[in-house]
Amino acid sequence: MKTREKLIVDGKRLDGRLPEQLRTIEMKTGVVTRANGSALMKFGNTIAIASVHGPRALFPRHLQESETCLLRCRYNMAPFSVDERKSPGPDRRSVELSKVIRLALEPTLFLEDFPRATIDVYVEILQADGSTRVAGINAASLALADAGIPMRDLVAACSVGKISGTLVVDLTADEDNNSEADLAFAMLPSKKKITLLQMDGILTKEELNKLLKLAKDSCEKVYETQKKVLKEKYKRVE
Amino acid sequence: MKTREKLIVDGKRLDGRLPEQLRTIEMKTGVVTRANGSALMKFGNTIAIASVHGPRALFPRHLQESETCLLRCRYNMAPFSVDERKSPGPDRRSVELSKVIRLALEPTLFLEDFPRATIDVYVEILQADGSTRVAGINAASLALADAGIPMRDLVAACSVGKISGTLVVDLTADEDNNSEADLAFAMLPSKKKITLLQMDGILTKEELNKLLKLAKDSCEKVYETQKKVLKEKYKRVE
Amino acid sequence: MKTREKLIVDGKRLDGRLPEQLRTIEMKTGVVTRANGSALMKFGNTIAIASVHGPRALFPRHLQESETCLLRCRYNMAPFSVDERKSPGPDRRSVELSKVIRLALEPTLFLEDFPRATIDVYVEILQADGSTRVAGINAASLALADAGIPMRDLVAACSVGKISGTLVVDLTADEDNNSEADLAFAMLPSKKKITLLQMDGILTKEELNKLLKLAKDSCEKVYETQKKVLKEKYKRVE
Amino acid sequence: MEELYTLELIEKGKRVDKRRFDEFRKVEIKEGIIKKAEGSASVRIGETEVTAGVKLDFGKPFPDSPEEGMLIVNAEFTPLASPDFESGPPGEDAVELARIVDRGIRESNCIELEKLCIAPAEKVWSVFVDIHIINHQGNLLDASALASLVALLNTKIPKLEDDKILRGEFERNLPVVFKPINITVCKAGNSLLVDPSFEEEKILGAKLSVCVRDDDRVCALQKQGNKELSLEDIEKMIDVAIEKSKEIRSLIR
Amino acid sequence: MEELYTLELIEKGKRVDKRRFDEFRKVEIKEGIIKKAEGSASVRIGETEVTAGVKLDFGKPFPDSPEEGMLIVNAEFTPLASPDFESGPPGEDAVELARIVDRGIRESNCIELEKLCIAPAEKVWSVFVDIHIINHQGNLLDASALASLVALLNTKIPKLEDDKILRGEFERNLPVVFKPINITVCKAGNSLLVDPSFEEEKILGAKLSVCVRDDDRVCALQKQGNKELSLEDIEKMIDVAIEKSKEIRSLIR
Amino acid sequence: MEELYTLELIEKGKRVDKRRFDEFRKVEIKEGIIKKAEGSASVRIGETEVTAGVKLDFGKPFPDSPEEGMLIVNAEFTPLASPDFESGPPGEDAVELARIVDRGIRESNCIELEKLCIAPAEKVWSVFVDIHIINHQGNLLDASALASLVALLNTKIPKLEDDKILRGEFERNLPVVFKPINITVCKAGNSLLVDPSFEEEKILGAKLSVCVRDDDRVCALQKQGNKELSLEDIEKMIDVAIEKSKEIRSLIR
Repeated sequence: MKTREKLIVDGKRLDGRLPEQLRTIEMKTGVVTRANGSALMKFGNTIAIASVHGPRALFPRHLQESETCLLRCRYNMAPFSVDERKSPGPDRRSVELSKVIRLALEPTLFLEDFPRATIDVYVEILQADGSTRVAGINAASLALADAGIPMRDLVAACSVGKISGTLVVDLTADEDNNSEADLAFAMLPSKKKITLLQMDGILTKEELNKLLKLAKDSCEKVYETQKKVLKEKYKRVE
Repeated sequence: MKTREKLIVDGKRLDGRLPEQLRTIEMKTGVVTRANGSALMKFGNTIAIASVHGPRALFPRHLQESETCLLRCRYNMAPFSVDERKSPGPDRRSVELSKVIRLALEPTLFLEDFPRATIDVYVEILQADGSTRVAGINAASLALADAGIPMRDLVAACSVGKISGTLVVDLTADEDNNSEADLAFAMLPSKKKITLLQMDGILTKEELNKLLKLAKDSCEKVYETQKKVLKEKYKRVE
Repeated sequence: MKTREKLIVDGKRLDGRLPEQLRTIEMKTGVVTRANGSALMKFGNTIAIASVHGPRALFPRHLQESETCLLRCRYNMAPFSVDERKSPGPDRRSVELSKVIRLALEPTLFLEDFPRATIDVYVEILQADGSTRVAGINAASLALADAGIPMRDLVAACSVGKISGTLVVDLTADEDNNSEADLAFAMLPSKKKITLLQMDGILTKEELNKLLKLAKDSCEKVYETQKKVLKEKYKRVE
Repeated sequence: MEELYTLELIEKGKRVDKRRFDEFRKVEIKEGIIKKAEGSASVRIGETEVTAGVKLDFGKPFPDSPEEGMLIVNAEFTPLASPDFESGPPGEDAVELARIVDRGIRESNCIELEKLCIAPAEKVWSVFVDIHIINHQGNLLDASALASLVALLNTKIPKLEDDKILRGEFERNLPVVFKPINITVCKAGNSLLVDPSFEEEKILGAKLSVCVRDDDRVCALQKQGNKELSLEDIEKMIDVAIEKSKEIRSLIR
Repeated sequence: MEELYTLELIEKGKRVDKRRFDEFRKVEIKEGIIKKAEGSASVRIGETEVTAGVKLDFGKPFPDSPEEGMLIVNAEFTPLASPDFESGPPGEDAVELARIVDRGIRESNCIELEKLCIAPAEKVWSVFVDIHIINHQGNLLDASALASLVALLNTKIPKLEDDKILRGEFERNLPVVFKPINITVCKAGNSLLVDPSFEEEKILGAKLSVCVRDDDRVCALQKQGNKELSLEDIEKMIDVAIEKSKEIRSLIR
Repeated sequence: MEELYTLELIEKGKRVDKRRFDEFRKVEIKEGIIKKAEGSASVRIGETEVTAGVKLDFGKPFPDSPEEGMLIVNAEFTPLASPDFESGPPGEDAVELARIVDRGIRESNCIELEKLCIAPAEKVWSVFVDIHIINHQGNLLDASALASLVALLNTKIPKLEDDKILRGEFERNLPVVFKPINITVCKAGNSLLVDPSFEEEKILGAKLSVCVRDDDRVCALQKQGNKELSLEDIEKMIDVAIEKSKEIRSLIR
């Protein structure tokens, strides 16, 4: 993996951000009316939409779990979301991300309350400029809330990493491709419980611990926006 | 799309036909003894065989419709049916044609009489010299009759189009590839109801209306042959 | 098919064996503890592992046979088992071999004793130096015994063929690729009943009959080893 | 229940959402929303929402048209957009929709494909139009065709350097010379209606999709649904579509 | 019921359709029925019907046989032909049948593949044999092998012009020098029978397919079915097949 | 039942097989067991058994790294190894495992990929690591990563002659410069344990897989399981993994 030298110039990143600064966040619920719940989430140019269908009956019947609800997730990138057209259909990366997103959401749900049923969470990436999986988790978490599904807490997610020797938050695609390390992170913010953690790169234990704290702090910022959006939603409803 | 100039010479088509003349039609029922009904249909060199299996029980059970019968169709071309070998298996074209053939047949059937069941119609193109989907519909309609499945009417189908500025019926592959427009058409002839209509090309409204009438007249000719074949079949039986 | 001249030099094969000599045989049961039964079998460098899962309930339910047990087999080669990496997943060869292995095993089982159930036999080829399917059958037969599934007899299998004009047993990959004929053979040894027979090449009737007898004799040698291994297994248990 | 109500209303000449039979829901068009794509558009018709993105890439031309660019239209009915859509390869509805949109663009000669040659017989531009359904509240086809057209209209051809595509730098606009508009007309009793909602689509089994070019010529037809039509129905439907196509075309910048 | 009856008859040395045990149903061979194919044949054995078509196309030879043409045999058990066949990729029965037919052709050296080179190590003819089942009333393998052979025998190699295939114009016949015939023999009690009908196949679990060349050499064997055979059975079956192959071979023009 | 017992024991600080929480089962490593492969290893951890084979083949480098070899890691969870595995294309667990092993090798810069160029921008060595599970009794990931590493360490690069690979003759060793070790740490109540057995994995939903390089740097992390972790848990788990990785690394020749 090659790394470009100059991702940080005069203490600022190529898009003008400070190392610990998130890109502009945009969130919106109720974007897919045919779903039980849905939300859109942007980190800068990264656009993720999530929708939730269910809890609903699961077929064929022999897949049903008599004690719990099956949570299924699908992460998918639109063919036009990246520089080189992505051919449609799942690849190995999206298979893995679908799994880790499901596991990032599962601890917040009361799945045992809906035996024999399924909850389906679909995440579509319309534009991919880094941090797509964490954008997808944020959108999915809002979509679950939008669907009125009981949750222990929202799930807030962000990416952090090391570029040109500096620890930064919310990596763009360019930063990610040229990073020394990048880390995806999700947590239940009010419970301070981590539900997603993936890293690749080379880090000392000390750097890693610093990054984890940075990730936690950034998730708390994301969480504030999530809560605000949901509050507005309920205001609208009232 | 390029168009060859000389598809009509001295008022005649390259195979000697007049513009409004169908190719030699050949029809035969009972060609597949393991099916409930079957038929072969030729427009000149185009050879379609259809067979009908059902009404029969549908599995897995969760696909059954409690109020009606599922009609399923599959249009498939043999690998050797075309100039360049077609690799086996469905492509996008055959997926679409399977659907429009199903919809062309559905209005003539009393599907609600066979709840929870399925009727399967299989159309195989052994040789493709244009007008394959309409040959397939004619064969399928005869096969349904051969299977003794109650029908409001037979379905008769043909292609029409515009080549070298002239409106013609029953296009060959060569004419189709070089046409200014081509149109596939199916109807319930005694009821004058259209059940298939697909066109591509460039036509004025007036040309289009003329072509539709030409298509209707040609279907009536096909219908006469279909009826004759069925009469002979029943004569044989008696 | 080209044939190399010198597969036999001074009456011996390239690996030093006599024409009617098997390679070193190695067998071991109980190699996969998560299976109901399992075994490893080597003909020289050829390594096959088989495991048996079942009899167990079969899902989805509409596949169940009310009168008998479904025997399913899967023959698979590891990507690294051959010179040129084999891409994972079934190809036409492995589909055919899975079928003939199933049919080679079926006559020895009492499938009607386990209605609605399935017995699954999996054969993995870790290294392929010829005679893989017969190694797989030998391993599968031991695995069925290891699983305690009642059998009329063990199934013993071997390959024979004609190389450089000489009839030989237990072909290596090199011999197989350059053979004039090769033949795969399996039998219930104590009942002298043949359950697998595949040949390709060119043989006179007389050569063929000689080869069949050679195959039968070789299977009896394999059978002796199989019995010895099973006896030791039961000794261990006692 | 709801279906019965929708049907009864239609028989009285009314629609659940109070529209006239020849009236579209509100049409909203947004352009250039996907910066990673060479062209893009989002179209909303009422609550139905479709995003189309255009990507350009190298292709090898067909032997019989060695100097023509290639057009590939693909639609994904992601399960996000509707509980009726399933994961997996495109089903027959998605394939049919993509093929109808493709025919409308191709048969109208909307794109000057002969201007997309890079090296004759060797290398041409392939124009990939990908249709992504965001929300399915009926009339996906008209929305998809419109989103695809608008995306093509704002598509730019990337610069080349040493035979490589410089993503994000552009040389010229994609040459688009016609604006084919697809209008789906449904038979509702003795009347015709346009822009069916999801609920209306469920009960109206006789539909005709008509693609009309700027010069009022028809460039593609597809009968849809499992009910039959008469020749007179079809003639009237084509008239309605030609008329309506002008109005929708006028919404494009 | 029907199966029991068929079985009882066989035990008495009789067949439902009154044939002798060593008698084929009526064999009808039609050649050249598919004009789009370089070679074709339709074979009926009783009511069983199979069409085989041969297409020729360019191929890249294997590195270890740079001057040899390629042979690819494929079979489709379309659901048209039998309620037992399903849509989808070829199942194990179709794959096995295609591979047995392939081996019979390949191992008999029936086609002179070394005469199919266009440019050594670069370009050779690929011979695609596609088997299409039209009606399945038993003994598909013998019918398929026969249809494939006859199709190969009437296959013509297309002319080339500027490295392009001129479909419909031909240069020479495909060089076919042997006529391998496949005969499937079934064990029925203590007797052997040939050309099993669909009903007979269902109850006779011990079969051997034998491919025999013009010089009476055996070029492929495949035991089929889920019952066992003795060595003596096999020897007798091969004798029957060699004998029967002469008769079937004589039916070819 | 068994699960409850396992859980109760763990709560008392004990394991069913009497190991300490920080103790691996017996680790057995065998090298070069597959002669057809350029490199291979079999690793047993207790009864868990994994075979990894390395094949080398030609590849075309990525445009942005024209002189670098390629690494492809693939895992097959064959149904042989466990009643929980199914036939068919790799499921999400097999894909995830392969991708984690891939990241550990890739991110640690364990293989000097830049030394695998044959012709810049044209031809490089592709290193295929195929992981084959033989028996699944828990902790597949650590076993798979170890088997892959050992297989790479004994991989030899084949000789070339006239641009062809001479299988079985070798030129040099694959340049491997680091030994990344993957350690999966599970949360068990208030304690942490390593090398979970199959039964322990079923009940312990909070796991962290840590890949550690010879210089104690961390090169890949993956949280696994459906339970959550605290920041403190994670820090402790990484400490445990760094410590344990030294011990496992010392087992390699």
